[in-house]
Amino acid sequence: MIDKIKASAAEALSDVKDGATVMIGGFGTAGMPFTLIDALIAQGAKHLTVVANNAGNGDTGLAALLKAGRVRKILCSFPRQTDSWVFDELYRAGKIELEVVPQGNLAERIRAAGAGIGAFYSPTGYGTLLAGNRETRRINGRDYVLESPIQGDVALIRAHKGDRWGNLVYRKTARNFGPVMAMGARTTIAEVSEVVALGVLDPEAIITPGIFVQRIVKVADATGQQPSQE
Amino acid sequence: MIDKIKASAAEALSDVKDGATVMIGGFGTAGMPFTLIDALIAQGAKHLTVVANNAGNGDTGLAALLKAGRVRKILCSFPRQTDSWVFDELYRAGKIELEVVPQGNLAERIRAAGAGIGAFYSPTGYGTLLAGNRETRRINGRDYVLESPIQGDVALIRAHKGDRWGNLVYRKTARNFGPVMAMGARTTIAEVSEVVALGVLDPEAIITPGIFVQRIVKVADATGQQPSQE
Amino acid sequence: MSATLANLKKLSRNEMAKRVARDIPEGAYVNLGIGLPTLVANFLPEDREVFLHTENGLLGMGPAPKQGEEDPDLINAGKQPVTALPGAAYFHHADSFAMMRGGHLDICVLGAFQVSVTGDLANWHTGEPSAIPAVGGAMDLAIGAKRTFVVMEHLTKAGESKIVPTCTYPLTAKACVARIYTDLAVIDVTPGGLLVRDIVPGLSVSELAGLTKVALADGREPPAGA
Amino acid sequence: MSATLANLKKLSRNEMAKRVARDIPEGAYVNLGIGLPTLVANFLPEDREVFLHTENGLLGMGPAPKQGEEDPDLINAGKQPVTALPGAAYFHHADSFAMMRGGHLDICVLGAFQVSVTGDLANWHTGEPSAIPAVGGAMDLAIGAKRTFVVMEHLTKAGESKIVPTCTYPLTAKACVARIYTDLAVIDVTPGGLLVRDIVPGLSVSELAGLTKVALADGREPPAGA
Repeated sequence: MIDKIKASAAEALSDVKDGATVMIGGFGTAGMPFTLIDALIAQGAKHLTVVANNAGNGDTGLAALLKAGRVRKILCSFPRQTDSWVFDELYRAGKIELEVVPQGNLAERIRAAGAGIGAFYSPTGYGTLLAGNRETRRINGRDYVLESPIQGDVALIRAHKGDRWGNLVYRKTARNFGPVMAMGARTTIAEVSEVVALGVLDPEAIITPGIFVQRIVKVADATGQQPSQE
Repeated sequence: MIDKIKASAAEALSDVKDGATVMIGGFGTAGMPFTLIDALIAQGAKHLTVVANNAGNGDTGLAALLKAGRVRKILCSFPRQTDSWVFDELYRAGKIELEVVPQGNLAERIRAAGAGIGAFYSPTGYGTLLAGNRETRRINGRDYVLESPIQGDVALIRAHKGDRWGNLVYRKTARNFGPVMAMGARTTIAEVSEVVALGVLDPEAIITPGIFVQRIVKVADATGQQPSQE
Repeated sequence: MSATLANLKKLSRNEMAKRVARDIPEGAYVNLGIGLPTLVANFLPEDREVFLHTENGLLGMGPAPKQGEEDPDLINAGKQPVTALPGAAYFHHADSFAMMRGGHLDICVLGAFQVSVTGDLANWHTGEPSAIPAVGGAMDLAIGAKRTFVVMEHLTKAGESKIVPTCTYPLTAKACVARIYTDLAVIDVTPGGLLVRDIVPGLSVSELAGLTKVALADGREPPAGA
Repeated sequence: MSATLANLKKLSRNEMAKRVARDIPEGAYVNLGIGLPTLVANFLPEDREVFLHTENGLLGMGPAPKQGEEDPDLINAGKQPVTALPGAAYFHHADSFAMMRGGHLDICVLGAFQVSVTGDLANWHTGEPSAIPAVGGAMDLAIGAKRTFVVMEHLTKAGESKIVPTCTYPLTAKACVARIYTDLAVIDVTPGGLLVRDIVPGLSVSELAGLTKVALADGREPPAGA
C-alpha cells in the first residue's frame, strides 16, 4: 500500500543535500510552509539555492532559514519588503547572491521544468535589465526573451488537505506557487492542515494530482499567521 | 450586469467568419460540443481551419461539419479512427488539408497561445517526420524542436456547468482540451448541461475562470452519446 | 496671466483614482497593481460589474474585509487582506500569469517613476546602486494587458516631469503605456505622440507642455456646440 | 537439434502482458498506451498499488465498468469506457501531457512496428503512401516516461524480425526504448547493445539472435547455485 504521509517533517526532510535547489512555496506568508522550513533548518543542509517569490518576512519561515546562513543564492521576484530585514542585511553584506526574476517568468520557468519544455520565448522583461544577456527573438512583430526552466531538487509547499496518494487541494490565495513547484521539483514535500482518506477529495477538484507529490506531513493549523505588507 | 449566457447556439455563433480558425474540444466524442457544431453548420461559415484532437466520428458533430464541406484544413493528432469515414474520404479525395500534430504538442501549442509564449522547445517529435523543417536545438544534452503557438479565433467546447460570468467546470475525461482551448482562442463559446447562479460553483474548484470564456449556451444533456473506438 | 503651479487645483490621490475609474467599462477584466492604483476599486460604481484580478491567484476580488474577518490565506498582490465575490475563482501562479501575459486582461493600472513619450515604463527600480531590486509582477502586467494605464503625480517632489523624452530609470517594459493619468491631466500615448485628453481647470495645454518639457498636442473633444 | 519456430511455445498476448506486469513495481506511475499494452492492467496483482495514467486526463484509472454502467465521459486513450478509483484525479490535456513530457511517469508500455538496436521506436505510421497518418500521444509517451517498455510480437507475419538494425518505418522517437517484451524474449536496450534477460523455454540466445538478425548478448541471471 502506498502511503506518502510521513510521521514527521524531520523524516520527510531527512535526505535534503548540501547544495540542493529548494523551491519554497508562498506569496509573502500565504502558503509558506513554516513547519517544513523549520525542519529544514534543523536538518542542517547548507549552501542551498532557494527559489521563492519573496525573500522572507519577519524572522520566521524563509527569513529564519536565511538567518541561519544556509542559503547561498535566492531566485525570487520581490525580495524587498517592509519586513524583509533579514534578507536586506545579508544582501547588503554581500552574504547572499540574488537573482531577481519577473514573477510570471518565475512561475512559467518552474512549470517548464515540470512539463519537459527545454526553453521558451517570454514577452516579459524584453529590453530591460532583467533580460541580461539572454537571447532575444522577434516573432510576429513582438519581441521575446529566451527563458530556461528552473528545476528544483526539492519543493516545500503548503496545501490545505492531502491524501495518502499525494493528492492536494489548497486554500484561497495560499495556492499561489504550490502547484507549479510540485511539478517542477524532483521531490515535492507538502505540509497540510488535514489528511483525508483516499477518495474524500473530489477527483474533479484535486488541484495537484499525487504524481507531483512525494511526501506529505500533517501540521498544526497555521491560524494566527498574519499577512505581511509590502 | 454581465451575462455571458446566450439564448441560443445560433446567437452565440452568429459572428464566426469565413476562414476562421475554430478550435473544437473533445477527445473522440467525450467533450465534443455537438450543439455548437450543429449551429456552426447552420451558420454557414466556410473555408475554416479546424483544430481538434480527432477528425470526427461517425456522421455527427465534427464529422458533419467536415461532410458539409466547410473545413479547408484540420490540425489534429489522431484523424484515423474506425469511424472516421467522413474525414478519410475527404482526405483521400484531396479535399481537405491535414496537419498531424503530436497530442502533447497540440495541447501545449494551444496553451502557449493562451499564455503569451512566443514559441517553445518541445522534446516531442525530434528526429521524426512530424518535426518537418522546424528549428531544433540541443539543451543540456537533450534534443528539442521549436514549436509555435496555435491561436484560435473561436473555440467551441463542452463543459458540465457554467455561470453568467463564464466560469466552467467539466465532467470526468470530457474535460480534455476544453480548458486549454478556452485559453487559446479569442472568443470561447461553451455549451453546458447546466447553468447555475453566480457563487454556486466552488471558487476552489472552478477549472476555467470566466476570463477565458465569452459566451455560454445551455444545451440538452448529452446522454446517449456513445463513445467511439479507435 | 499663466496659471502658477501653486494656485492650481491638482487632483488628490482619490480624485486621480476616481478619474481612472470613470474609464473602466462594465465587464472589463482589470488588474490594479499595488499602491495608488488599488484606490481605483473604491470608485467603481456598485452597479458596474468589473472583474478584478490579483496576480497571486484570484479573479473576482472584492473589497477589504471587515475588521476581525481578515483571512491570511486571502490577500492581494500588495499582501493586504481582501475578500472574494460570489463568482470568484482561485488559480495557481502559472495560470494567473497566463491571464496577464496572454493578453486576457483588458486593463492594467500601474504606478510609475517615469513614462516616456513612446510609452516606455519605468516603475520597478530607481537604479540607485544601494537599492535592492524587486520587480514582482510589474513587468508581466506592463506587457500583458490589452491596455496599460499609468496613474502618478505629474511632477516629482523636485518639480521634474515624470513624463520624459527617454526614461532614465531602468525600464519595466518598452512601449507599453496606453494612457497616463496624473494630478494635472489625462494623456494618451499615440503613434503620433502624446495627446492631452483632459486637463485640470485653469491650466492650458501649452502651459502643461511647458511643465512637462515634452511635446503635447491638444486632443480634447471640442465642447458641445463649439 | 535446434528448436524450430513451429514447435516453440510462444507467449500468448495475455502471457506477454502478464510478463510485463511482473516488472511493474508498487507505486509506479504507468501509462499503458492503447491496444495490447492495455492488457497489462489485467495482470497487476490486486494488492499492488499501481497508478494508471491515461493521457486524456485521468490518473488512478480503474478497470472497465460493468455492462450498462459505461459513462461516455469516462474513457481511456483508446476511447473505451473505464472507471476511476478512489483517489483518482481528472485534469486537462496540457497538465496530462506535462506529466508525460516532464518525466513524471515511471513506465510507459507501448506497442511497436519496429524497435532498433539503439532503442529507436517506430509505432505510429507504416509509411505507406496511402496510409492516413495519426500519431495521437505516441511520440509524447515514448520520450516522456522514465522507462519506455515495448511489447510486441517478435516477428512479423512474414517472419521478419521487428527488432532491427535501423527502423525502416517512420520513427516515433529516437533512442527511447528501455526494454522489449516479445512472445519469445525479454530484451534490454543498453549502451553496450541488446541484452537478453529472459527467453522462452527451448530457445537459445544464439538461435534467437539468428531469428532476430541482430547481435544479442546473453544477459540472463545465472540460475541459483550455478
